[in-house]
Amino acid sequence: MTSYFLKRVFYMALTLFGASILIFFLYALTPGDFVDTSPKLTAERKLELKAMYGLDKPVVERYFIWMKNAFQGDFGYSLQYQQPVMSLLNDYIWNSFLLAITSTFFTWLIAISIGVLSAARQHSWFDALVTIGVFAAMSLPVFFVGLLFIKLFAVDAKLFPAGGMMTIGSKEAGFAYAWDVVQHMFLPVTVLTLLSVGTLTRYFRTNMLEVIQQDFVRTARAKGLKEKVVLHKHALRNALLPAITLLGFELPALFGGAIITEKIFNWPGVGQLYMQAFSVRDYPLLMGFTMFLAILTVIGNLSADLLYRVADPRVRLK
Amino acid sequence: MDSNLLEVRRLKKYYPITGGLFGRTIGHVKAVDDVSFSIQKGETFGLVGESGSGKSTTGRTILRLLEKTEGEVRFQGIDVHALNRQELRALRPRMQYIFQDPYSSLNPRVRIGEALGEALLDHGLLPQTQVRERVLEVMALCGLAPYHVDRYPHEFSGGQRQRIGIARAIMMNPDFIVADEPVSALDVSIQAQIINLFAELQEQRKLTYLFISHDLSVVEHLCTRIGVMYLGSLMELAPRDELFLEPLHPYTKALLSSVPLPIPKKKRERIVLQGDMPSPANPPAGCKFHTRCPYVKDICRQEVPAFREVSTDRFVACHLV
Amino acid sequence: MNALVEIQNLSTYFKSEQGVVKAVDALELRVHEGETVCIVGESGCGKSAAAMSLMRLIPEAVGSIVSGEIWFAGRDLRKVSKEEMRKLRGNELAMIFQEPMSSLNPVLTIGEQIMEPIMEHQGLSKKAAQARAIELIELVGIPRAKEIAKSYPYELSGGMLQRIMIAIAISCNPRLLIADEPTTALDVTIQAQILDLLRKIKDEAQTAILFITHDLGVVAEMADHVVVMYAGKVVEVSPVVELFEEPKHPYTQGLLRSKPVLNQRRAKLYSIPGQVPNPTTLGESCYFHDRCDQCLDICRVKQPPLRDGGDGRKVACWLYEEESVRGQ
Amino acid sequence: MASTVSEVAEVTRPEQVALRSSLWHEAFLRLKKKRLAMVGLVFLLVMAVVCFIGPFFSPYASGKINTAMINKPPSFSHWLGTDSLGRDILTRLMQAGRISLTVGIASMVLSVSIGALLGALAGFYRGWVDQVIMRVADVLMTIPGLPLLFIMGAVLSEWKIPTDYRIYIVMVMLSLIGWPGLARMVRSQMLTLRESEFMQAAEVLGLRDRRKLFFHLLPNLTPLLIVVATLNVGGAILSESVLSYFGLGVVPPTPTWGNMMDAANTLIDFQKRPWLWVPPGIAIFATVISINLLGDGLRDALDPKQKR
Repeated sequence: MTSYFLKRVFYMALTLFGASILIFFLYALTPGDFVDTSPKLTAERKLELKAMYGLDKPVVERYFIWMKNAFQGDFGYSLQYQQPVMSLLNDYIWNSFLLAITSTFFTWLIAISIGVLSAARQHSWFDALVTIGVFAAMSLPVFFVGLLFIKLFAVDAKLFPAGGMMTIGSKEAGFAYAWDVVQHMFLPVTVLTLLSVGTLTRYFRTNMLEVIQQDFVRTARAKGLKEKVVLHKHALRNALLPAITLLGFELPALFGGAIITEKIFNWPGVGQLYMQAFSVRDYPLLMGFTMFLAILTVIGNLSADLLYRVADPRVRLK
Repeated sequence: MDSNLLEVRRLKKYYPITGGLFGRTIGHVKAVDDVSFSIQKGETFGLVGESGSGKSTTGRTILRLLEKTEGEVRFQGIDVHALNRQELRALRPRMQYIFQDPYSSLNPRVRIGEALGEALLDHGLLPQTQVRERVLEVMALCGLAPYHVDRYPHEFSGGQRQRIGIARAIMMNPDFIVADEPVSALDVSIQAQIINLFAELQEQRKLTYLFISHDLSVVEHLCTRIGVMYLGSLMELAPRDELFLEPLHPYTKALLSSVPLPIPKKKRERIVLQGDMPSPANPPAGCKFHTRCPYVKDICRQEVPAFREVSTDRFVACHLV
Repeated sequence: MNALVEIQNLSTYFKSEQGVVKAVDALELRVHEGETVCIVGESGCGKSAAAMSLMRLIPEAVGSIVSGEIWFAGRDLRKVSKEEMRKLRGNELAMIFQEPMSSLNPVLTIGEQIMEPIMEHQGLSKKAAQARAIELIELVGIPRAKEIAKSYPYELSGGMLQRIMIAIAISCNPRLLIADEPTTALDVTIQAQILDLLRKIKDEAQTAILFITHDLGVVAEMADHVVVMYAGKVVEVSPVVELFEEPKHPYTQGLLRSKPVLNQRRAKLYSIPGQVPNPTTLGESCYFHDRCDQCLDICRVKQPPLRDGGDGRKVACWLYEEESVRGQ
Repeated sequence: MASTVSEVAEVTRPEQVALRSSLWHEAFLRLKKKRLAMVGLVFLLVMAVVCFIGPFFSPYASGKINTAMINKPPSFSHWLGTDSLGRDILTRLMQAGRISLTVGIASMVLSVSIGALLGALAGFYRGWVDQVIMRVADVLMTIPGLPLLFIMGAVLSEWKIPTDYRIYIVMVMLSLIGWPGLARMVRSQMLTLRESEFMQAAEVLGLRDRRKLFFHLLPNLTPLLIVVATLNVGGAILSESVLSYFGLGVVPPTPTWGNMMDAANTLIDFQKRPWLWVPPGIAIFATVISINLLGDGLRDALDPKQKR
């Protein structure tokens, strides 16, 4: 167990090292940066700024400086916002998290319920409907659904606000404030849920159908247990087990923000911040955030693995 | 001595168990633990034992489908584990293997005719033009119809698939065949057909078999000499009549008395062994059988009994014999 | 004496890609209190399907019972409601299976799995059920019962798990125990242990056992009565001694002759030629006719009925019919 | 339950004396029975024909700017209306479909070739080859796909690539993020196959490596590759559309479904002229769902054992 863990950590470090090289050089080799593109600056001022940000040093040296700082938790300084990247991320990340955690909750709720239901009613019209729904959800282009929803429900029907996190100029507090946010959350959460629910439902449906074919489910029925117990206790527990791994993989999505959705709904999260940074070529921010995502992915993979080991009695001891 | 086709000397196959901080080897699964026997030309040597006794691993290590840990395997005087890849490949046609599950040992996407003929081509044993003729001939010998040539494995029943497995093994005219539980997956009525096929082919082609099985009645029917394995080691080795009529090792006795006979009312005094076979990763000290032996003595717990010849051609590893 | 189980004309059909499979075809079966009846036959003969039909556990997706009556202790199980049937299962009717490894839920402890039917059917409290579970584990001959109750299935060997399955099955003192190839996946020495245990249960609790197997040796050891099945049909019913001494149906004869027997050496084994017919293309003939070495003309065109010979034996074969009946 | 099912499987042996049977033909027959997959297949064929041949029958195929017909809603002469330059939306949609489908298929071919080759190499040779390939794949998979695509798209804009070439670069980008997952899948399949009993049988027969690889291993990989390749086209079309919508992929004047939707970035077009951006969105959705349905049907048809 420990040796396995150490090996995983070693590979993690190796992978992150590779990722950092990839990220850094992709940006470093790109002509033009924030300083270059800014039309207001004079040539001397540009050189001055470049020296200040260390942009005049050789590429390899810049990489090591960047890495050294990253190890100390410093992912650079956003040129656009004039703030450290980490504090910037910290300002925006919780908004993303709110959106992501809510939609994750609904996604799992729906996927598990549908999975169990279709196992109970195999080969029914319900099951057929689920199959089509799943494929539809898996095939949706995010930005299009987002736009369509805004057009239909916000612009035309005026049921929900079109974007943002709260009504502009609103000075509400307490419950009224919360309600305002919930209203703003409704559309983006719906879109996010719709996007991820397809894959997860399909996963649960397949898992449940597989599990209820197994011998121990037959045993549970032969014991005269109620069908509800057979499905919820015996079958679902086994179907959930491999799914625990997925929770780990959700990690980067939870904190990494839903880039496109946030952009479309103008949600003040890291995704939105990221897309902004693109338009002004704020490279330190882009690099910092991308590296942050890579770290989250690696940690997510590792925790997925560990979670599975904790959850499954068969591998727990080994 | 020179009539020995195969000689296995002190063969060991250990699998390392890794653990600890740096994945060091902290122990071994002793799948095959110091096994010695020889097989004479033209005989059928049976290897019996329960699951986990290491009989299949022995068979696979002999043909070098697995690399040995220690010991020696000599086939017609050639040290099989000392050959390089080319030499081993050249030796392959002379010793073949028949698998327990005929389905998984056939490539699902290769037609039977090609599966049977490919080795002849690959080894350049026959020109392309004669391969098909040879395939059809061997198929007929094994009870398969000519139109089966273009079929895929999934189109056959279990018994027919095992016929294909046998046909593939004898295609290159081998001298020696390891048959690993070849009839265990088959129904009784089909089992009899395959057992008879084994006997017929042996007679016609002077084949030598190493027949691995857990079914004592099948082994008794087919084999001339039999080795009984337990936890990776041979407990007893004897010619058929001696072994079945007068077993010496307590394990052999228990094994024989456990087999249910299709004779109702026949009351036998039966030795029902207690408990399970211990794990081969952690075998008991002394005699490996002592934890379940009804006649266990103190010495059995402390000393490993030698595998010794007690009378002509009879070997036993037991302190009490 | 009234039979505990009396199955009449039971047919269960399976759906398959090639068509309908008559998995169980007009089955007749009787099990008396305290008696062991063995159903013997090769794979695909419908012996397991018969047991699953009796438990009413054939999944809808696989097939369904199409006709017949299943009388159990005075009730037709085909007519009781789903809920009532559920209350019978695990309670008066219990079942154990071939693969003990996969038949237990890998993520629940052994103790919990034994407690479930006790709490469900006998309404015992959790604590009482726990105590009863430990008692049962000891009863089936496993030492250190308290530790075992806390362990998970993967920590135990196949033989131990089959004992646990038996403990679960007998937890509510069933009147009928169905054992579907309970020792097929086990080694001979372990098989001997399990057969001993089942015999002990039968003797002590007078539980009737319906034992399904393909192994004639096991049949000889366990059965009082034997039912031989071939391609979904019962071909012979007989008390065990008579069956082995004087098998009547050519299939039974062939089976007995083709099995090598310890210490009875033969130069060559008899083998039944050919193979089991494709169940989707069965016609009006006797299903065994093309493999039978005593085949008559009528066998090719008409199925023989299962005829009671009056001596407690039944056989479905034209050889034992009167000349006048055959001629029709 | 499992035993009753397997019992049926055991006895239902096709004994009909069909002459030379073919695995591909059997698979096709199975596919034909999957209604949803066939709907997907037919739709895709129609879509391809319409996109590639349709423009030839359109009077507006030249794409000339028509100032008199700017931003007109759907009418009899312009079924889906016209855009801000007075071009016919339906014709643009078909022309864009050509590009989107081509990009999807081309990047699939590229990523499947790279992925299958590298995965097979890693799985067959193992050792350091495996280590190097899989570590590179790990790195690429560590950065989530979309951000990576955005970065590359942004870099692309900076390098001032001529717009005509961007379409090729987009294909390369898509395959670059597509291959690692594929390679990993092929590798693990390869490792499983290597351990399979029929490969042991091949070893017993003393077959050459070349024969083992080309005659035994690769044919067993093809069903998986076909399924993955199909599903990959859908993924590529989706990614391309996102990228182009944000101006980081294929850029005008080359039309794609994604960059046609750029119209939605203008407030007035978005609110008042949905015919500009809704049709391409629906085209993407319909194409991708068809591909997914087809892919799922293929999975069942090519490997009937895997799923019931």
